[in-house]
Amino acid sequence: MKKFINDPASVLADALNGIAKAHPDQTVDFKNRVIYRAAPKEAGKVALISGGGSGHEPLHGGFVGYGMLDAACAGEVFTSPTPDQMLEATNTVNRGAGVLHIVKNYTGDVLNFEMAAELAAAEGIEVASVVVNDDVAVEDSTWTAGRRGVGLTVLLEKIVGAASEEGRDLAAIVALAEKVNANGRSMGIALTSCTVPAVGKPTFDLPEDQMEVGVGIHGEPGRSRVAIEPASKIAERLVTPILADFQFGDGPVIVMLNGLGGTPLIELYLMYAEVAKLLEQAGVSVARVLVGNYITSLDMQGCSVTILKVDDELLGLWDAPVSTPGIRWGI
Amino acid sequence: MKKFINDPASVLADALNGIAKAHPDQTVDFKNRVIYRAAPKEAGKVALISGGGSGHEPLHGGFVGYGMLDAACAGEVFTSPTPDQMLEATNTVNRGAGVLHIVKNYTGDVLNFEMAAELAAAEGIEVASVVVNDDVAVEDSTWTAGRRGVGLTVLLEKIVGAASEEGRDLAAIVALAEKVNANGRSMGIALTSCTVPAVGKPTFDLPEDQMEVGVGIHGEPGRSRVAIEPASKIAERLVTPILADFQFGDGPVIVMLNGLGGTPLIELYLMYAEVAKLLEQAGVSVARVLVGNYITSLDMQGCSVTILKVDDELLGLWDAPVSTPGIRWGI
Amino acid sequence: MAMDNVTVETLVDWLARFDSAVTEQRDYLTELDSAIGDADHGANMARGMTAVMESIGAVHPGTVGELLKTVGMTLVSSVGGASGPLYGTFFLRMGIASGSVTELAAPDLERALRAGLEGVVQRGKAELGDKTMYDTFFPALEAYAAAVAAGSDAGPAIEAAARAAEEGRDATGPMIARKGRASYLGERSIGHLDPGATSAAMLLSTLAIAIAR
Amino acid sequence: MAMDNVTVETLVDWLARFDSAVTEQRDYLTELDSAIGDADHGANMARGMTAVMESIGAVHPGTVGELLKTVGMTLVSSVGGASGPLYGTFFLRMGIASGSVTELAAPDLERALRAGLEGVVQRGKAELGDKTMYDTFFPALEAYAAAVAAGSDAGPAIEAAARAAEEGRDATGPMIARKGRASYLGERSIGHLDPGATSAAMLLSTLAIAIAR
Ligand SMILES: Nc1ncnc2c1ncn2[C@@H]1O[C@H](COP(=O)(O)OP(=O)(O)O)[C@@H](O)[C@H]1O
Ligand SMILES: Nc1ncnc2c1ncn2[C@@H]1O[C@H](COP(=O)(O)OP(=O)(O)O)[C@@H](O)[C@H]1O
Ligand SMILES: [Mg+2]
Ligand SMILES: [Mg+2]
Ligand SMILES: [Mg+2]
Ligand SMILES: [Mg+2]
Repeated sequence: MKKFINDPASVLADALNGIAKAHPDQTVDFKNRVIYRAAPKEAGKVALISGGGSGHEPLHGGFVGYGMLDAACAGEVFTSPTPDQMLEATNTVNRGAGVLHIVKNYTGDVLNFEMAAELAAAEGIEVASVVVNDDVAVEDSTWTAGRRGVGLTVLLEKIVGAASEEGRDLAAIVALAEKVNANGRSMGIALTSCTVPAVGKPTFDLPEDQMEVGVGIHGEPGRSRVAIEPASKIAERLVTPILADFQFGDGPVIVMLNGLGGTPLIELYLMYAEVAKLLEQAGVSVARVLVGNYITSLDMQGCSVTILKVDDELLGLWDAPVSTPGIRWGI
Repeated sequence: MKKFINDPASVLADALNGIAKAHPDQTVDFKNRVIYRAAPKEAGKVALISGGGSGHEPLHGGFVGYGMLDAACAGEVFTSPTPDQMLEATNTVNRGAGVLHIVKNYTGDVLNFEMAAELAAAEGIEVASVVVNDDVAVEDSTWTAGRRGVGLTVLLEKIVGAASEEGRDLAAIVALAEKVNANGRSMGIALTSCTVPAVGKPTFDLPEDQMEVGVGIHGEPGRSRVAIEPASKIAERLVTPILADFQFGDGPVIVMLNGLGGTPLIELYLMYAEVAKLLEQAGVSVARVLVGNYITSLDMQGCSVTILKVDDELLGLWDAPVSTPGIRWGI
Repeated sequence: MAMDNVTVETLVDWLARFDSAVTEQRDYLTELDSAIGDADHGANMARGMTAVMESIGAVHPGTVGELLKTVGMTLVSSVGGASGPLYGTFFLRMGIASGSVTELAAPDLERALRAGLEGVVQRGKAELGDKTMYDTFFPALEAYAAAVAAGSDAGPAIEAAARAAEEGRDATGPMIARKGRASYLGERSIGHLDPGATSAAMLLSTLAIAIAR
Repeated sequence: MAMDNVTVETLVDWLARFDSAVTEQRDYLTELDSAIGDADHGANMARGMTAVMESIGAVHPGTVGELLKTVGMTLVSSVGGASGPLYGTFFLRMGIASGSVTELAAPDLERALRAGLEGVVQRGKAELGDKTMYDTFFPALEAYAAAVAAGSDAGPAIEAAARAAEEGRDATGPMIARKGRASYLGERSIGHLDPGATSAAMLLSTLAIAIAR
């Protein structure tokens, strides 16, 4: 295993240390492993919390800041954080208008956030949750733990974050989050496995000429394993199941071409060219684009595509000012 | 070789295609392989051009935009672009106040930009050049092609870009660029080699327990090869030679902890924590920080540290608004 | 005190043995989780049980209820993932069901285990055959209950439970996962033991050993 | 026309042979550049010579000057890197020095080669022993000049030059690089042939073959 680490056991603590030092606009509660905005939002606005296992950076800590999250709870690598972290964060960010928990659909995340929400409710805080489940790689979702939450989480945090800055109330925020979740889909592919620091070797073996189609963001094996193909074919494997799963009509859509951590930007641009071509052919007009590493899987080489159908409301919220380490514009 | 590509021969063209589709604020001249701002800057302002081999994304194309570059010339992977590209870009961006060529110190880049500058001068355009040479890994620089230009290029493009938006004249811009170049130093380390698409295998072999100290950004082997160490020791190998090479006093400095393409953000944050600790111990105060992939070496796993001593002038220019795909704030 | 009632000391001994087991089998559990999950089950269980041993060492719980609730709360707040809330709830509910006693007779232990397992189902909604820890726990509890109903003491009953647990664990091999992370694999999950079912079998076998001492 | 003057046709044949050589030896040149550089010299030379063959095919240059200037300009605008301006300048200056003639006598070719090499030095500032293409070109030109001074025709003279070029190339092995990318390696550059010195030796040997035909 080749990694910049001191000790597999201290990866999270050490990385939080770097985050705290790199970002003066954030404060880090090292004990509870929560990343906060240094300047809390005004009283009377709904607060947004997310969190999950570490190893997906910039998600979620990198999206804490004006126009996006109020706090992010960091779990161990690929392991959901615990209810006490979430409860602490919920208490801290509550500005009297309630707190939304943004949860990616994994059993661990759902159960831990659920317990946290129960505890917070018992303390009299108004808490609501949205569970993001955008991954079309999971086919038979009725016979599974449901679809996984992946790239759409980034777009949802941005859009719902903008709405909370506008002052919308918790019910409206929940409805908006559900709307985003209902209108977005993702699909990912890996050229290599990632290596969990505490494990020290790749989670799965992938021969030099094979790729894993439909991977999640935790080094879980994907839907199928096939021979490596040219980028244009790989783009089809990503875009086709997304378009088959949801009627995007002629758009407009926001597209994210996301790198899984070990793939350089030049390849992501190359992939985006292919994805854009397919969307053009399908008659789906693209309104906004993100290309880069936004929700990663440690050092995995691979990428994912997320497509969200938007209307004027969502587009306006997307364009609203945001200032986080991971995404920044208009401010 | 595991890469998202269609054909090793078309990597650059295909990636430029994606850049053009992803960034409506840029226009791409595919024939000449030049990336421009979609909205040229006002007449009477000095224009800035850079360029170099591809494979370092977001450098340079990702830094074309308000407050930074006016154009970037893209060469083949790791190969300097040619004088005709540079001449075309120079002609196009010239707003009557002269053009600065920002050149990284490699024989190829220097010679090609030199020829371009001669041709542009022959056409009556006022052209000046700054050659960035910040890499302390190159020790005996009098007996070599000089020090390489690496991470400082990003900081220089930002700072000089802000000055050109202010309307400073070419002589002032050149002096400022020289000042930045004189006050910054970098050092890099690689855990793995990169793989050039046209070659199809790693440029150098690095055993599983070894790392390459003092690498450049082209897969050139480094200064020495040593056993892999904990992040804290690696940080010393990066920071110590930089501090030994230049008197940073008590700062303030801008620090960039840069990923070489294949290293995920969680490890970069972890490394930054160690770098920050060393700077603290050395009594150097850090004013601004960048952590992320800014100047990469294809899929190489590794990182580099750049430290720039700043004064109020440089800090003001650093903080000035910038809007490019790679760096964005204040706007 | 009846000879083979389960005392607080026995339960502490159990926890210490379970701690050793998951720590020693950490890499094995992780390997199982690599095949059909995200390669953290070993780390999760080891981290959780290390925290448990620390917190019961610090608190010295006097009653079964106190002890098991401390265990549950510690697991909930130190493990994360799916196994944190599930194992945490298991112990919490066992503790609540046991109350302020210092030992459990065979039927008391059955009641406690049943409460724990109900908690797991309530949280995780797993059904038999979903390829989860439930596939270990359920047959184990059945075997325990049958033995107690037949007049067994806790010792022999929990030995029967541990054997049933191992069979339950082994039965997860050919199953298609329908809950948790492995469910995303669909048919590709066939042929691998479930990591949680495997750690749960360790939980039962270490209890059997602790009671036998 | 003197029997063994070098005609435009011979020069075109030379370029075609050099094109074949760098295309066939592309991987070898890249391998040399991997060891002490950035693994692109093979791709650079192959791309450049492909472009050269295209542009002279399109333009059909009639004079030596036209031909060699076209070659130089094409290399400058299609190669990039260090070798683009250096090889480009070499041919450009050769072309300028040759002028509007249709063939070169042995001393004309010497003048052209010398002008080309002066251009390379002016651009790249290399000195003997810096481990660059100059270490191939310089002894080759010396050998050519000595042969011509001794009364040789172009054929035998360029054969002597090609042999000297190969020796010059081989001599780069033990050198420490002092120019170009390999110079960053310092002592670690010892023991590897310089890629540019190697392609330059091919340039001379293909010229010798073309003239011998
Ligand atoms: N809904 C559920 N009900 C019962 N057990 C479950 C459920 N989901 C997952 N599990 C158990 O949790 C185990 C995985 O635990 P662990 O790897 O620690 O957490 P995670 O899956 O979050 O990484 C599985 O092997 C399975 O036995
Ligand atoms: N200053 C110089 N003078 C003469 N030749 C040089 C100089 N610098 C580099 N070279 C030659 O260029 C060759 C490398 O060319 P190439 O790999 O195509 O370009 P780059 O080094 O830009 O990747 C070296 O092997 C060397 O022979
Ligand atoms: Mg997990
Ligand atoms: Mg090169
Ligand atoms: Mg797991
Ligand atoms: Mg080279």
